[in-house]
Amino acid sequence: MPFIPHTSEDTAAMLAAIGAASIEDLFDEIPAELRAGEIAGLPDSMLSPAPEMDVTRLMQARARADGEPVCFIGAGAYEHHIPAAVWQLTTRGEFYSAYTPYQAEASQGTLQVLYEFQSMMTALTGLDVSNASLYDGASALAEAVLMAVRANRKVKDKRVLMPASVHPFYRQTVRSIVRHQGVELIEVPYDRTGGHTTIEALEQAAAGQACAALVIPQPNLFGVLEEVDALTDWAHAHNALAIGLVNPIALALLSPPGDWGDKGADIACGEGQPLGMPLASGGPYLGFLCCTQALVRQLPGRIAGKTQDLDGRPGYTLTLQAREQHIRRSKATSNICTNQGLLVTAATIHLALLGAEGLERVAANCHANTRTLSARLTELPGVEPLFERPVFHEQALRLPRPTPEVLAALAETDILGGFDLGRAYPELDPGLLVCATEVRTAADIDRYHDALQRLL
Amino acid sequence: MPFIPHTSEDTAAMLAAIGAASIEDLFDEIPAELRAGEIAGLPDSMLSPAPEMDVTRLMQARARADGEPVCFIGAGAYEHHIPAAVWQLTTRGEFYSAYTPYQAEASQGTLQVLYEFQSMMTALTGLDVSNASLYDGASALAEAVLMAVRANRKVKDKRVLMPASVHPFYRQTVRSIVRHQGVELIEVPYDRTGGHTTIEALEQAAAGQACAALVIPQPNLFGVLEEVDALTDWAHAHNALAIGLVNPIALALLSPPGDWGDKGADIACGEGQPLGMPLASGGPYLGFLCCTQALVRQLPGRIAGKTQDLDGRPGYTLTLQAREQHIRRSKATSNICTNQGLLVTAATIHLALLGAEGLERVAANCHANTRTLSARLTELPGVEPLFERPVFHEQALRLPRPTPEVLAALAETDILGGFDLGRAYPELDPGLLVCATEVRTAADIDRYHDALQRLL
Amino acid sequence: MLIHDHSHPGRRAAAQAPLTTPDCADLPTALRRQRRPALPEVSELDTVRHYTRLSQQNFSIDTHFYPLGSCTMKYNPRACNSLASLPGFLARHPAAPETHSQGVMACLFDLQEILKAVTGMHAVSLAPAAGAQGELAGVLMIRAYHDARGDHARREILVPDAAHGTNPASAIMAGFEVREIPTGADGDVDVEALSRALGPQTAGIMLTNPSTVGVFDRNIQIIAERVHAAGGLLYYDGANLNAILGQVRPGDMGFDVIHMNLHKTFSTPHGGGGPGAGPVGVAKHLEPYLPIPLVARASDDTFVWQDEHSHHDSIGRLTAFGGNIGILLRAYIYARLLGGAGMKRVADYATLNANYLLKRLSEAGFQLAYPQRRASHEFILTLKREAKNYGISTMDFAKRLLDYGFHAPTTYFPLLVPECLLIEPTETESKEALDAFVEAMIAIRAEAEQEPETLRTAPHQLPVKRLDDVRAARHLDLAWKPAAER
Amino acid sequence: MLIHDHSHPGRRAAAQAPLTTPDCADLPTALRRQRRPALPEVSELDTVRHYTRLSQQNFSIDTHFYPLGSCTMKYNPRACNSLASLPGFLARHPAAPETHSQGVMACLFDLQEILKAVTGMHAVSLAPAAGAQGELAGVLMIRAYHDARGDHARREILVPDAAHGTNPASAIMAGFEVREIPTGADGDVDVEALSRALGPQTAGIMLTNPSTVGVFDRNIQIIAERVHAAGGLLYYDGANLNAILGQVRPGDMGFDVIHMNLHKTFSTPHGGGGPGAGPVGVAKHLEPYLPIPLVARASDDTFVWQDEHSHHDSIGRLTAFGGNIGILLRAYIYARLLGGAGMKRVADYATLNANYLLKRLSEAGFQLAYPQRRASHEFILTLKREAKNYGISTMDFAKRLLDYGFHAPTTYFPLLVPECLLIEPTETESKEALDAFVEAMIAIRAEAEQEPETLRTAPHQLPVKRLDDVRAARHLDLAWKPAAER
Ligand SMILES: Cc1ncc(COP(=O)(O)O)c(C=O)c1O
Ligand SMILES: Cc1ncc(COP(=O)(O)O)c(C=O)c1O
Repeated sequence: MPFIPHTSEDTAAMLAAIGAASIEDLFDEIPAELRAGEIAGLPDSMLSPAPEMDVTRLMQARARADGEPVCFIGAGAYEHHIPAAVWQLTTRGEFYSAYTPYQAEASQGTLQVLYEFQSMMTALTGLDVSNASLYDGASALAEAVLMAVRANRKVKDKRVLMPASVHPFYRQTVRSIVRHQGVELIEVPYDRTGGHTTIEALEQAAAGQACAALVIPQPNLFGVLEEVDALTDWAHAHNALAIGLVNPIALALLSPPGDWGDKGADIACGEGQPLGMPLASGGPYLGFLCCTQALVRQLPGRIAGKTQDLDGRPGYTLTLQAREQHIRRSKATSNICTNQGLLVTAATIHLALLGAEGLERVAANCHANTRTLSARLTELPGVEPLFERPVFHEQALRLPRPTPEVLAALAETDILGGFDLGRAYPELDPGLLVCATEVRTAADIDRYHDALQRLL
Repeated sequence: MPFIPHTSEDTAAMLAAIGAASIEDLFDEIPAELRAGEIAGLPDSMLSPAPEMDVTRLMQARARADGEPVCFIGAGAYEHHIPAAVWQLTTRGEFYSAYTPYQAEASQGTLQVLYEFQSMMTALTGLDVSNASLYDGASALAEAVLMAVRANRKVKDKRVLMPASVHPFYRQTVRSIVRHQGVELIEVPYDRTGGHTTIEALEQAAAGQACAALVIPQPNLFGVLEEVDALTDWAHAHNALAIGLVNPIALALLSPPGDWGDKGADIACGEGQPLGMPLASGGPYLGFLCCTQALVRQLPGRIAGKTQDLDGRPGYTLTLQAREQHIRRSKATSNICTNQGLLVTAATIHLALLGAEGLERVAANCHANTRTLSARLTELPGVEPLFERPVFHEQALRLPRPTPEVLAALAETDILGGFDLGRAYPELDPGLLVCATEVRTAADIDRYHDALQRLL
Repeated sequence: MLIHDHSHPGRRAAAQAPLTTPDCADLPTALRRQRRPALPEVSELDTVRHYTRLSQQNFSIDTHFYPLGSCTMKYNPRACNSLASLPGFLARHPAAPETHSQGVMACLFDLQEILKAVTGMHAVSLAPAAGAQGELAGVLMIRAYHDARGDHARREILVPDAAHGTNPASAIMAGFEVREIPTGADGDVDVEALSRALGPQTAGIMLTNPSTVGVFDRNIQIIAERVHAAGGLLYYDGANLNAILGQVRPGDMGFDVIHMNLHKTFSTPHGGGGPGAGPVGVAKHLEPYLPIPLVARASDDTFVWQDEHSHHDSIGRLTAFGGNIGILLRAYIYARLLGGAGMKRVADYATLNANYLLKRLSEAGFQLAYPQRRASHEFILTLKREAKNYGISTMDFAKRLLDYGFHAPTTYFPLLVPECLLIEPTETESKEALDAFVEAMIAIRAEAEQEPETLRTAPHQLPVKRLDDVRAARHLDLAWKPAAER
Repeated sequence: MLIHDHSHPGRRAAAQAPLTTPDCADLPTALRRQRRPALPEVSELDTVRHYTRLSQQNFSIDTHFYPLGSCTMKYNPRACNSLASLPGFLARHPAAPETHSQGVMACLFDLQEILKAVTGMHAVSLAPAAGAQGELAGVLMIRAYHDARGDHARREILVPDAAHGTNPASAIMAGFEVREIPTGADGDVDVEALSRALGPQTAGIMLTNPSTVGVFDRNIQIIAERVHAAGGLLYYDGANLNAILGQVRPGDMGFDVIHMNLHKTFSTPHGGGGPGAGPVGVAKHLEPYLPIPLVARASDDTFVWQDEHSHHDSIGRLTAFGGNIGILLRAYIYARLLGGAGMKRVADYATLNANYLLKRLSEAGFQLAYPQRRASHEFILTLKREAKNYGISTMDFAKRLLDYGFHAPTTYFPLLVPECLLIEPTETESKEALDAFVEAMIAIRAEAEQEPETLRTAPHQLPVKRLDDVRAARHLDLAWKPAAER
């Protein structure tokens, strides 16, 4: 019996102690007509236990089923070098198989990691406090929106300005999560020349009505850099909170939300995947959420705090739990319970190994590689940049042929050529978003160039 | 500077403390004419440090350079299922990066593992004591031979009977290691019909002269089962020590050396690779060596023993160190120092997970798979068993075409067809030794059959 | 010591960064960072040593018995980790084309099928990232269902008082109001109170069965009938399926929608707080609303994604991509290791262990919250007698268990049982582990009587002594700051 | 508790074995085992928990400063482990054809080249499994060289008294006699004594330089000249190259043959006792004798094995296959991470750290064995003064260091310095780690003066107290036996 240690003697002794004739008897409170004899409807191959050896063979076959394509897709998930130490440490049993640190004294390892993570995220974002993770970047943005709506004492309307330059999947996610709480998401169109969000577009979208918050992506989906200072100041001038949606690798080079405009953004959130998480089909990733001290009691999710033990020695514990569902129930700041703890561990170790300088080098190399890629591809006839403004480590291109066709043909040569912009932005059809992180080589880029050349 | 933590301030402060002007000065006792400025003669690509990212890319490319052939080679190295837990535990930093347990109190983890390993190996071999590893099976056999020669009080001649049915690489290794210590290795031919070592052959090889020891492989290179009881009794009757050379997986089903003949073998040794070590091109593997209590002081290598601490609590420590080179120097039982500790850890965990019953199942499945493979291949014209006697989990076949040609053609279809017997045994040309362990599927075997059919 | 305390200006793990910093002059200065973030500056060895040692300060399944009720802390098979981490799985971009995603999609499709079979539901979506997100998805589907029927008045979700805090919180996130239903003295939902609460405003009820008080609600069929009769739907909080796998199916009990915590029943690791995976299963009438993406099998046997383009009525996306895929893979591997037969055995032995522990503790004189009832996978003790007699709290008792080398059971949950311990041993613990736990409980009770101060100041054997939670909340210190900013 | 103490008849880690036991009736009964071996019967969780907890009872580089002289306990980069463990490397059978081995052979070939460049030797074989086997290979080659020239009288190997025990033991294994050469008061070999020992019986000398007393022998050129003049060869024990990488090459010093411990200088892990890798390098005149197998590059740029068929004069095979290939891969990865520049820096900073620690300890009043000399990568203190004044031994001092969270330096080696500590900090430790070690040394000396009993009964903070080695040797208990056999 895989993973069950009971010998038949154990079982017999235990049943005798209970005073039950059989294990079956232990289920006698379940109405008989509901009892299932076994698990029906499974394919035969899944009925009996498969030894680890067989499952290994199966999974190895599936893991290699799709070859080893070279990837130029970014759009919210980035292939970066992950130091070998990160996952060798993160998967140590004591991190991997621990629960949420409810018993603080027995969980100082996890708790200190959370505190260190919070410290690193506040350093990166320039804000005062951080929580200890949310599910992913998109759901973190949803929580940021809800938080802003709750926290804004000046504006009671639940109107939130959401630039169209935010990743379409993020906007969809926010919508799914917030729409029944009376939040109105107002889309702000991007500038067709610059690819960014202008003050004029904001004014038009707000149409003079008070808004609780403005979301400011930096860089935005197109890789384009937004005028974050002006946008933040505009928000504050209109009594809206400013929510920065940021890429943590970009923060190595770009102004942190805490420094935006005159007063700094109020909230920053985003996807932590670039900090040591493999692409892994999209998850598990790591949502982060930081804010100013003033907003801390509106922050959803777990927070670790530093305290002292009976002897006055420092220690760490979960704190401000009165915000959370297990104490506050229907009045909690969010329903989140299980979060992305193990990914927090990975990100913390990753950030320790990279440091500010390492992160900066990674960011600069990604940016330079994408610049090279873009330069090479735009040598080709009919391939040109979609937008004029400066970008960071991602480039939107216009193609001379339908993007799906081009991508399919590239995929046949094991090149994943980018993110099809036309699906979410029909007006940008045929548009393609490309990205070459620091792991892409000059040879990879040449290969892409040559393959595309053959197609056009 | 990879792996060097010194900041320039650190270096300056340290030099100042030392009173040296530069690091260069610290080498001032080396005659100037010997000083090398740098490492010359390296290719350019190896001059400067390569980031982990680049080395990762290089090694990934090399690791997949040779595809994923399906392997039917045994001959001393076997592909078995290795539970995922084995190496996840073994590579925990506290095992992986510890030194030999010289400070016992700070090494109870390693020491207890050694003691458990010794316990498991004595259980498997049926002998009293085990050391804590030697380099591999072949060098373990060399040490067993030297040990027997030292230990045999009745026979002073350093003559040792070595069946030709022992793996040729093992015989070569033994020869390299022992030949300058006056040991004479007498080859005992195998029976051409049975593939085993007969008493008659022994008698002839010994030619009436006293021998210090007889090596008894079980199974032998051909997979053939030797008449271990008769051989052991013969050895003892002739005042020779009996050295069993055994496969630990086979020991799940086969009589353990401690039970051979009337008195049992005196020494057992072999290759521990089947106990949780990947094929890995041949190493690191794990030599083991067990013996009777009477011989313990002749046993080479480290030994962990159980003892007590100041409070009377049990603990473990290296013991009988007076046998070893760091105490006994030129009078030591062997020169071995560093052994295969980490592999001991893997083997111990592997054996704990398999247990006697699991090991038995593995052995029986390997055996059944090889039986099936042999049956399928001998359906083909001209393919027939080389020997008549029963085998365990390996089968020697005669081919109708030169073995190198057949193997090369199979390799082109990514099948590694077996071990060419003709290279070491010209008289068996064209002979092939095949093996299908428990990891080979019926589909694998069919594939081999069909590929061979097309070639013949 | 924090990793920041190891920091030294200029120190680096040099192998981990590219060799050079290319020029980025094309990034406008005004948008550039002015000073470097205060991240630690440490060597690779510093880092490895620091986190290795930190890890050793945790209790975990791999080191301790961890009978944390409602959390299902069972063995996380190591193969699940290594096989889900095969390079082919880790390297796949979430936006890779289907042509390059068949391996992982086959696993996800199989897992959907397995979860359908196990729960008796009509369709499953793997998208939710954890239990609470599964709940949100579930109640959003209930809402979508009523809305689609124009039944807009159904704005109330019923939740038993024993329910997990995520239940009411999720209902609120979906824009519902929450009404609490009391639990009867026998641990079952008070059916009469429930009946009184039902009405045209009822959107549905969120139930856990076996409930969080550790018993199987025997009236489930009546409840289902009455809720349905009132026009409401039944939501099944399947965070804890461990006691019912192969024994009874939520679909058969009459539930319309269910979420499952794969990080409990399907043994994916807890990772010190996550990640999890909270798939949802639905009856046929809710299928159109399932969260996206889903995996379907096309007529040519290849796997295809279904998203907003094919599922117009979906409640939508819950994360940017497909949820916690790596965790789904681990659950799938676990399911294959067990097979259907093994899953049923999980419930058999989880239930056996819980009932054995219940029996032994009760015989040792501990007071059960529901003495007449069978345990499901877990059960509740109340220490109110010990609290009163010895002046100790359940928390004191729990902290002292840590000294004995046991993680404490869940304390003070569910809220309706005073001074309670919710104990869930799981099927992967041996009889000896349970017996040792009982001995520790008895020993600690003796200490409570003879030297209660030992409990009140526990733990004594851990890296830190009792931590001051009040201080943590009063003097908020949530992040290390460089000296200049302190 | 031993794993055997967790054993329970019938308990199993069921996922790890095949589902069935096929019939093996074809195996003759007489050759079959009569009863099962007494292996533990435990669950997978038992196993994981047991070995996880055991591991936590070790000191290691990943947890502690480990200044064990002559052992070079430096950081083992984690990438070396993961990249050497890529599936493609692990799956390769040692007898796979060259057509299916080019990836690993390329690495081995590169490593041979790197080691040649680093040591200044003409050719390298990677075959020896550890340092001692490299030594054996080296002296066997010396023997083969003399034998090939018919110079059969050369049967004596000279070994300094400071040499590692493996040196004389290896010489004996190769059939030589060993004559000891004294070390001078300044730590260099006594050249006059050496000269007197040389003669027609001299096969060679085994030297370590920097020597095991932690100094660079300044007379190496004179020694080389005299040994060569006498017809002997020079063997270099390169177990410790950490202080000379990129600074000085054994080939340039005049050595004919050398072994290297990749598990020290090239930072492959020690694994609690191994595995290692002990490649040998030789001058041109010894090339024919190199142990097999070797990797060569063919004219078509593919890699080919060289074995007994091409190398007739080889001293032969030392293990069944090509030695500890997985360790060689780790060393290769390490070498690539460092590059030539990084290797030189290793020696720079290993030497800096050793000299800094020497200076600080000497200023703190500890007595140096060779106060006039520079440290190489290591140096020796003698505690004979403390031993005499306070009635404690070096071992007591060492055990007390464990309580302070430092692994002890090497004690009582080399044998010629009484009450010695051989201290090797390595380049991967920071100044703070060294400073903290000095503080601990000072504090312990104060304890030795004020409360020597604390040292004599140390350690006090570890999982066990001082262990009784004498008892271990007297009452031999080397294996757990089932009750029936006890
Ligand atoms: C009964 C119950 N419901 C819901 C949840 C919430 O699940 P999650 O933590 O995955 O969000 C939990 C677990 O914490 C639970 O025990
Ligand atoms: C100086 C010296 N020579 C030789 C050896 C032997 O090397 P190994 O332990 O790898 O056999 C060692 C290491 O223990 C050593 O320090």
